[in-house]
Amino acid sequence: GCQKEASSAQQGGVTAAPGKSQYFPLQSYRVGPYAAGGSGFFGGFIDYMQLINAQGGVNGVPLSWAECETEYDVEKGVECYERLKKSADGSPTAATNPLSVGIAYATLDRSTTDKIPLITINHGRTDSTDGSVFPYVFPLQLNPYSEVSAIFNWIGAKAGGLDKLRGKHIVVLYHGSPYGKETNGVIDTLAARYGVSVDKIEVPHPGNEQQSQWLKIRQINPEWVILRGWGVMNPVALKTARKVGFPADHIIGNIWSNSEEDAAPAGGAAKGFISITTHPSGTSFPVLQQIKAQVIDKGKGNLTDPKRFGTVYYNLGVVNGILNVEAVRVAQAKFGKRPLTGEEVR
Amino acid sequence: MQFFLEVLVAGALSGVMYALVAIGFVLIYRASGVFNFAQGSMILFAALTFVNLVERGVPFWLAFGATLLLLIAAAFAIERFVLRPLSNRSVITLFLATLGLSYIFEGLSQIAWGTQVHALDLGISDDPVSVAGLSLSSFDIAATAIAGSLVVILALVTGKTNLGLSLRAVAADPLAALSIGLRLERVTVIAWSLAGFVALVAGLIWGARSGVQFSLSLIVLKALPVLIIGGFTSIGGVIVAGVLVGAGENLAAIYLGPTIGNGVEGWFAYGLALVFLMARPTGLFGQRTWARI
Amino acid sequence: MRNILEVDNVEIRYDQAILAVRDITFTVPEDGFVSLIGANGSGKTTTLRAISRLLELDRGRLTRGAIRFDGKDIAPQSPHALVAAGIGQVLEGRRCFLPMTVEENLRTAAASLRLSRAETRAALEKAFTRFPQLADRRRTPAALLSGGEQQMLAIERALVREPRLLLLDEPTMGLAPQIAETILETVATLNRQHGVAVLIAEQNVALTLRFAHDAHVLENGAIRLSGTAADLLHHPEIWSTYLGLPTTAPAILQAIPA
Amino acid sequence: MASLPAPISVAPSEPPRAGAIVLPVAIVAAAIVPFAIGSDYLFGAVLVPILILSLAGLGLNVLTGYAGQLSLGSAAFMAIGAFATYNIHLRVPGFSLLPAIVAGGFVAAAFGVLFGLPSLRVKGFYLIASTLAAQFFVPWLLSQYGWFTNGSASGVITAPPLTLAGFDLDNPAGRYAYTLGIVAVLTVLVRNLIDSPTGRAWMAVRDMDLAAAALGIPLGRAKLLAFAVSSFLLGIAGSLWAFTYLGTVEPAGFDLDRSFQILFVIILGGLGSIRGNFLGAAFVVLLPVALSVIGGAIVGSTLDPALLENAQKIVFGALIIFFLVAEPDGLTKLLGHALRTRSSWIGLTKPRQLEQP
Amino acid sequence: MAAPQTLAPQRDDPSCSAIALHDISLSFGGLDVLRDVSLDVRRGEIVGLIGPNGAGKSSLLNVMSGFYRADRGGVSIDGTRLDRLRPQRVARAGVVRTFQNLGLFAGMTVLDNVLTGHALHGKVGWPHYLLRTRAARTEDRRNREAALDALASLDLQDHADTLVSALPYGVQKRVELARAKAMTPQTLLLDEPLAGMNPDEKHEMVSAIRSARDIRGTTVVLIEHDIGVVLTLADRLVVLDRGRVIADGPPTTVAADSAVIAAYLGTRH
Ligand SMILES: Nc1ncnc2c1ncn2[C@@H]1O[C@H](COP(=O)(O)OP(=O)(O)OP(=O)(O)O)[C@@H](O)[C@H]1O
Ligand SMILES: Nc1ncnc2c1ncn2[C@@H]1O[C@H](COP(=O)(O)OP(=O)(O)OP(=O)(O)O)[C@@H](O)[C@H]1O
Ligand SMILES: CC(C)C[C@H](N)C(=O)O
Ligand SMILES: [Mg+2]
Ligand SMILES: [Mg+2]
Repeated sequence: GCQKEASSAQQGGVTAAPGKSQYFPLQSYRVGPYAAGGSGFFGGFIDYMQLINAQGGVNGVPLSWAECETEYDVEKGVECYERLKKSADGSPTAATNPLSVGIAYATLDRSTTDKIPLITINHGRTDSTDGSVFPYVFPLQLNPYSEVSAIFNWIGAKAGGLDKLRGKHIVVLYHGSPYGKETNGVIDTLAARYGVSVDKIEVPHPGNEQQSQWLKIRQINPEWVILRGWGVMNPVALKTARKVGFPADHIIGNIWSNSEEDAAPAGGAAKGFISITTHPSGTSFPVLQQIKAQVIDKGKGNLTDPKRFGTVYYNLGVVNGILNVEAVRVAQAKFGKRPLTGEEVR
Repeated sequence: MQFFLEVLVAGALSGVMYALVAIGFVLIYRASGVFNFAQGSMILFAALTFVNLVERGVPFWLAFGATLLLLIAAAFAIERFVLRPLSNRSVITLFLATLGLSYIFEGLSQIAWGTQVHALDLGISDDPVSVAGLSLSSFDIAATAIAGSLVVILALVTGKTNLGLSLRAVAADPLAALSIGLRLERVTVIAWSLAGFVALVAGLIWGARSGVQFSLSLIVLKALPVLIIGGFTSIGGVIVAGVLVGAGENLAAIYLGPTIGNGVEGWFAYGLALVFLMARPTGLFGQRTWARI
Repeated sequence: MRNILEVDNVEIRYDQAILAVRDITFTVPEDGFVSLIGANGSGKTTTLRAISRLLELDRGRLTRGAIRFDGKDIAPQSPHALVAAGIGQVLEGRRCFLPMTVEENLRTAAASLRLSRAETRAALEKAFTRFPQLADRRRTPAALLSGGEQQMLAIERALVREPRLLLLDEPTMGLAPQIAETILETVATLNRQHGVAVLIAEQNVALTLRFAHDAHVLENGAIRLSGTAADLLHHPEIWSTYLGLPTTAPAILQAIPA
Repeated sequence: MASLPAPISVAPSEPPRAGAIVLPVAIVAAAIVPFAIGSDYLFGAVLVPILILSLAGLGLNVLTGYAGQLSLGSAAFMAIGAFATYNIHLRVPGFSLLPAIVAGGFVAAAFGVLFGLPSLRVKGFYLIASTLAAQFFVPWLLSQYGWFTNGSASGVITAPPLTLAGFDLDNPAGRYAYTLGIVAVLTVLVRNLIDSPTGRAWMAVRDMDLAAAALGIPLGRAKLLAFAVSSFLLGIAGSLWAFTYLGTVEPAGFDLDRSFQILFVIILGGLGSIRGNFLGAAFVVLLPVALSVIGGAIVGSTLDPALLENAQKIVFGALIIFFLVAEPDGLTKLLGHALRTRSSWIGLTKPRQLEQP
Repeated sequence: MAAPQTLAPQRDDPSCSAIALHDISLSFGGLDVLRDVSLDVRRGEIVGLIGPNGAGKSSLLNVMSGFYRADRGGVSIDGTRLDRLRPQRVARAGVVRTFQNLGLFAGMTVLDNVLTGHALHGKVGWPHYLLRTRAARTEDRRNREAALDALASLDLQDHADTLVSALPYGVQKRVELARAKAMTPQTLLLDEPLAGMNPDEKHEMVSAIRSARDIRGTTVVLIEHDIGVVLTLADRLVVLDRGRVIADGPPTTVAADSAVIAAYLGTRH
C-alpha cells in the first residue's frame, strides 16, 4: 500500500500508459550538508531526462522517475531504495544512482538480488570495477583506481616523468567518510610503486574546521596536496590553506572537489587551485543548449537557482543522464524498443 | 618550539570563534534555563539571510539591520508559540522543543534562500601575518577582537544591571518572577533577540571563513564542549573555555593524531570537557548547583 | 470604605477539568485585613493566585465570576500590570530566586518596579532592619539560607515597595513563634498606619485571628463560614477544627486576647 | 530552580501494572496481523525499523525516562553493539548470530558503564559531555582501526545471511519475525525490571536523588545499572539495525542524528512509558513517509523537490513542538485520552467524572 | 569507608544510645553553623529540637543523616562511631529522615513512593525480578501489603494511585511520613513534618508519630516550631541557638528556662 503512494507521490516524467515507461528511482539529496552537490547533480540528471522525453523518449519509450530524499544518509538511502525500487505504475526499473559511496555499499547486495543495476559515477568500490565480483554494479567514468592514477600521472607529468616522483612527498587530505577513505588503499599501492611518500590526513565530517590539518601540512611541507573533499570541506580547505600560507596551486582537487560550489566560496583563496575532471563546466555544449531551449526556457527546469545551470555538478548530472540513457539505448538494441527490466539494462 | 607556539596560538584563536557560538547558548540558558539547541540553525538562518540580501545589492549595514529585525521577529514568535505554552515544563521538554525549532529554522532558511554555497567577504583578509615571530591569520585576530568585545559588552549588559538581574530571576523561578512584576515575555524576547544578534555575528564570521551553507549549523557541535567547560551560565567562562578547547584540540590533532589516529579533534574536546567536569562538576565558571535540604 | 478587592462568585479549574474553587465571593476593604482559613487543599492558594493572575503557569483558569482590583476587572490585565498597580504577593513555599544572593533577590524586585537608586537603598535598609539576620547573609545565595530565613526573604521581597494590597500565602510557615508574631505585627502595622490592605491565608489560625478583622473559612473550594475574627474565634466549629486541639492549648492561650 | 542544571524532572511514569494485559495482546497481534497483510515493503522498510527503534527507545527510556540521566549518545552504544556482534560472529568460533547479538549487547553494556561513570559526579545537562564523548569517540574508534571492520577500506561492514536454527530468515518477513522475537522478549524483561525495586530506585534517583540517598538507595549503583541495562538494549538494537534491517552498516550511520531520532522516539512516545516507545518509533518512521505522500498529493510533482523536502522538515519540527505543547506526556497519554473518549462514546466505560474537590 | 570504631560509653549504657553527636562543629565559609554540639538520643525517646530560624537545627539533622560532614566531632549510631557518614549508610543503619522542603518523588504514585522505601529491606536480587521468579513475586506481594498498611495508618489509602505532585502540600507531608514509617526505622529524624497544617491535621500526624514510638519503640528526633505540639509530644526538649545547645532536658523544665524564653520566644538577634 504505502509503496505505491509513496513513489507515485513524487513521480516525474511524461504521462505514459502505465507500465510503458522506463523508470529511474532517484535517491537524491537536496537538503543537509551536501545539498549543493546533490541538487546540482540530480537537477542535471532530471533535466536531461526531461530533454529526452521532450524529444520523444528513448526510441519512443518515455522515461519516468521518482525521487526520495536521502540527505546523504545511508539508512535513508536504503529506505529510499526499498521504497522506490519498483515503480508505481509497473514500469520496469532501469538502474539506481545513489551518488553516495555509503548508500551504494548498503544497497549493493540488494541490487544484485533485485537485479537492478547500481550505477556509481566517478566513485564506488574499487573492487566493483571488475564486473565479475558485483555483476550489477557499474562504476562509470572514473573509479577510485583510475582517478588516483590520473592524479599521479598528472603530478608525474609536472615533475617530468613518473620516474621523477621517487622521493617526493604528497599529502592526501580526505573526507572522513566511506567515500573519502575509499582510495586510501590504491594510493598506498601507487605510492609504493612510484616511491612517493604519502601522508594521509583525515578531515572529520563535515569539515568546517581544518586548522590543525593544514598546520600539519605546512609542517610536512609536501610537494602536493591531493584534496579528496566533498561539500563544505573543499572551500574550507582552500581557505585554511591560504591562512597558513600553503599555495593553492599545489593543491589538486579530485573529482568531487572541483565544482563551482567548492571554489567560489573560497574566493581569492581558490586562485590557482587545480582539479581533475571528466567533463568541463560551462553551458556551451550542444546538449546543454538543447536542455536550455527545450526544458529550462519552458519553465520546467529542475534547478531552483537557474544560475547554477552549467556548473560542474549539474553537468555531471547531465553526463550521468547521458550514460544511463545510452545504456538503455544499447540494451534496447539488443532486447527491443520497449521499457526494459534492470536485468536487461545490465 | 616556534611551530608548537603557532599551533597553540592558532588553536586558541579559533577557539575564540567557538566561544562566539557558545555565547548564544549562555544568553538563553541564563535567561530561561533553556538549553537552546537551535542556536546553530539560527546562525545558518542569519548568515544565509544576510548574504542573500548583500548579493541582491543591499548595503552591508542595511542587510545587517534587516537580518537582525528578522531575528527579533523570530524571538517574538518563539516566545509566543513555543516558550509561553511550554512554561513550567521540564528542562528536557524545552530542550526537545528547541530541537524542533532547529528543524524549522533549517527548513525555512533553505526554502527561502536555497541550498547553494555562498561566498561572504567581510573585507578582512585571511593572509598569514607575522606577530611576534609567529605566523598567524589576520582574520583570526580580527575575529578574536570582535568576539572579545562582544563578550565584554554582553557580560556588562547581563551582569549586575537590572536586565541581568531580571534574566537570572526569570530563569530561577518564573512564577516568583511574575509575582514581583517582571515581564516574563519581554525578558524572554530580549534574551532570544540578543542570542539572535550573537548568531548573526557568529554567522558572518564563520560564513566568511567557510562559506555560507548548511554546515554552518553544525558548528554547535564544536561549541558544546566549550559551553560545558565554561559552565552553562558564564559568558566570560566560554571565552576561557574556548581558548582551552581550541588550543587543546589543535595540539591533540598535531601531536596526538599521528600516534592514535587521524581525526581526534572530532571527540577530543568532549574528552577534555569530561576531565574538567571531574574536577569541577559544573564547569569552570558555572553556577554551583546550590542545593539545600 | 471602598473595597480594594472584590471576588465575585468565582469558579476556578485546573487543566480545564479539576474544579478547585467554586462560588467564592468576598471583599477586602481598602484598609481591610482579611484572613482565609481552611484545611490542606481547600483552595486558599488557588484563590490568592487567581487574584494576581498567576494561575496560568499551572494551567489554571477562572471559569466563572470576576475579580476586581480597585474596581477594575483583573481579567484583561497582566500580572506585571497588577504588581505595578499595587498588588504585592508572598507565594506559598517561599520561592526565592535560589541561585541569587539575598541582596540580588531584593534588588530584582526593586528593578521590576523601576525604583530609583535611593528608593532601592532605602528598601534594602528597611528589610535588613526588620530582619537583621538577613543582613548578615546578604551575599549568600538564597538557596543556602535556612527555611525560616528564606521565608523572611520572600516576605521582604514582596514589601520592597509598599503595595496597596498585600497577598500572603502562609507567611509564617516554618517560622519560629516569635518571628511569626513579628511578621504579623509588621503586617498589621502596615495595615494600620499605611493603609495597606491585607489578604492572608494562614494555617496558624490562632495567630491570624488575633490580627485579622474578617475571616472566611474555605472547605472543599467553597466558603463555609464568614465573619469577623472575633466571632469566628468563638465559633464552636472553628474552635474544634482549627483551634480546639489539646496539643495546641498554649498557642490558644496566647491567641485569645486577655 | 530552572537555572540550575538540576535533576531532570520528567513526566510521571505510567503505572507499570497497566501494561499487564496490553503487552501480551500487543505481542500476539504483532506476531499475527502483519503476516496477513504484509508486503516486503511493509516488513523491510516499515515494521523492522519501527521495532528496532522501539527497542532503542526502550533502552534510552531506561536511562533518561526512568533513571533521569539525559543521554545524547544512544547511537554510540548501538554502534558498539553492532560492531561487537559483527566481530564476535566473525572471529569467535562457535558463536552463531543470536549468541553474538546477545554478547554484543553485553559489550555495549560494559561501555555503557564506562561512559556512565561520570554520572557519579556530574548531573543534568553537564552529563551530556559524557554521552556526547561516547557519541563522537565510538564511531571514530570503529572507523579508525581497520580491525573493527575487518579491514574494509571504507568502514562498511556487510551482514551475513540471517538464519536461525537452520531456517532461512533472509527475507523481509523472516527478518521481521526474528526482530519481533528479540524485541518482544526484551520488552517483557524490561517491564519486569521497571516494576521492581530496581525500577523504583531509578525513578527515585530521577525525581530527587538526595531523598533517594536518604532511603538507603545506592545512587551510584542505581545509575550505573541504568547505564548498563540501557546500553545493553541499545547495543542489541544496534546489532539488529545492522543485521536484520540494513544488512550493512558503517560507523558513521550511528551519528548524532540517530541519537536525536531515538530521543524523539521517547519524547514523542512519552518519557517513562514502555508502550510509548512503540508509538514514538512508529511515529518517527511513518511521519516522513506520510509527509511525502501528503506533500506529493497536495502539490503533485510540479514542485521543486528540495522545497518539498524542506517543507517536510518544517512540518516535522512544528509537529514536535505541537506534541510537546499539546501533550507533555507524549503519545501514550494522548492515546489514553483518545481511547477513553472513544470507549465512553460506545458506552464501555462511564465518562470520567470531573474531580470534585 | 573507614572501619567503624567502638566508642567509649557516653552515658550509663551505650546500648541505649540510638544516635549520638560528639562535639560537632560545622561552618560554612566563616559562618559557624554548629559549635561543639553534643547530643545523645536514647532508644525509644522522642526528642523535640527547637530554636530560632537559622539556629542550625536542620544542619544538625543533616549531620546526623550524613548529608553534611562535620568539621570536627563525630556521630555514633547504636553506640558505634562512624567516621565517614554517608546518607545511604545511615539509612541502612536504620536511621530514616524526612526533609523540611519535602523529599518525595514527584513523578511517582503515592504507593510507589512508599514501596521505594522498602528497597532497603529487599533480600531478593534484581535478576529474580527480571525473571519474575517465585521469590520475587512473594517479596513483591509482601511489600505491597506492608506499604498499603503504612498508607492506611495515615489515612492515605484513597490516594495510593495518585501522583504525589498532584496532591496538596499537607497531604504530601503525610505521604513522606508514611514512607518513612513504612521503612520500619529504628530512628526517625523529622524536619518540621507539621509545617503548613492546621491543628486538626497536626493532631493526626502527632498520633502517627507517637504510635511509631509506642508500637515499635522507634526513636524520634523532631524539629518543630509549634511549641504546643512539642510540649505534648516530646519526652525531652533540646534548644539550639546560634549553633549551640542552650538547653536540654524535660520539656516543662526547658520551656520555663529563661534563656530559652529569651532566645526562642522573647528577644531576637
Ligand atoms: N497545579 C494544579 N493542578 C491541578 N490541581 C491543582 C493544582 N494546584 C492545586 N490543585 C488542586 O486544587 C485544590 C486546591 O488547592 P490549593 O493549593 O489551592 O489548596 P490550599 O488551600 O492552598 O492548600 P494548602 O493548605 O495545602 O496549601 C486541591 O484539590 C489541589 O489538588
Ligand atoms: N550548605 C550551607 N552553606 C552555607 N550556609 C549554610 C548551609 N547550610 C546551612 N547554612 C546556614 O546555617 C544556618 C543554619 O541553618 P539551618 O538550616 O540549620 O537552620 P534551622 O535551624 O533549620 O532554621 P529554620 O528553622 O529556619 O529551618 C543558616 O544561617 C544557614 O544559612
Ligand atoms: C560519490 C560522491 C558523491 C562523493 C560522496 N562523498 C560519496 O560518499 O559518495
Ligand atoms: Mg496553599
Ligand atoms: Mg530548618
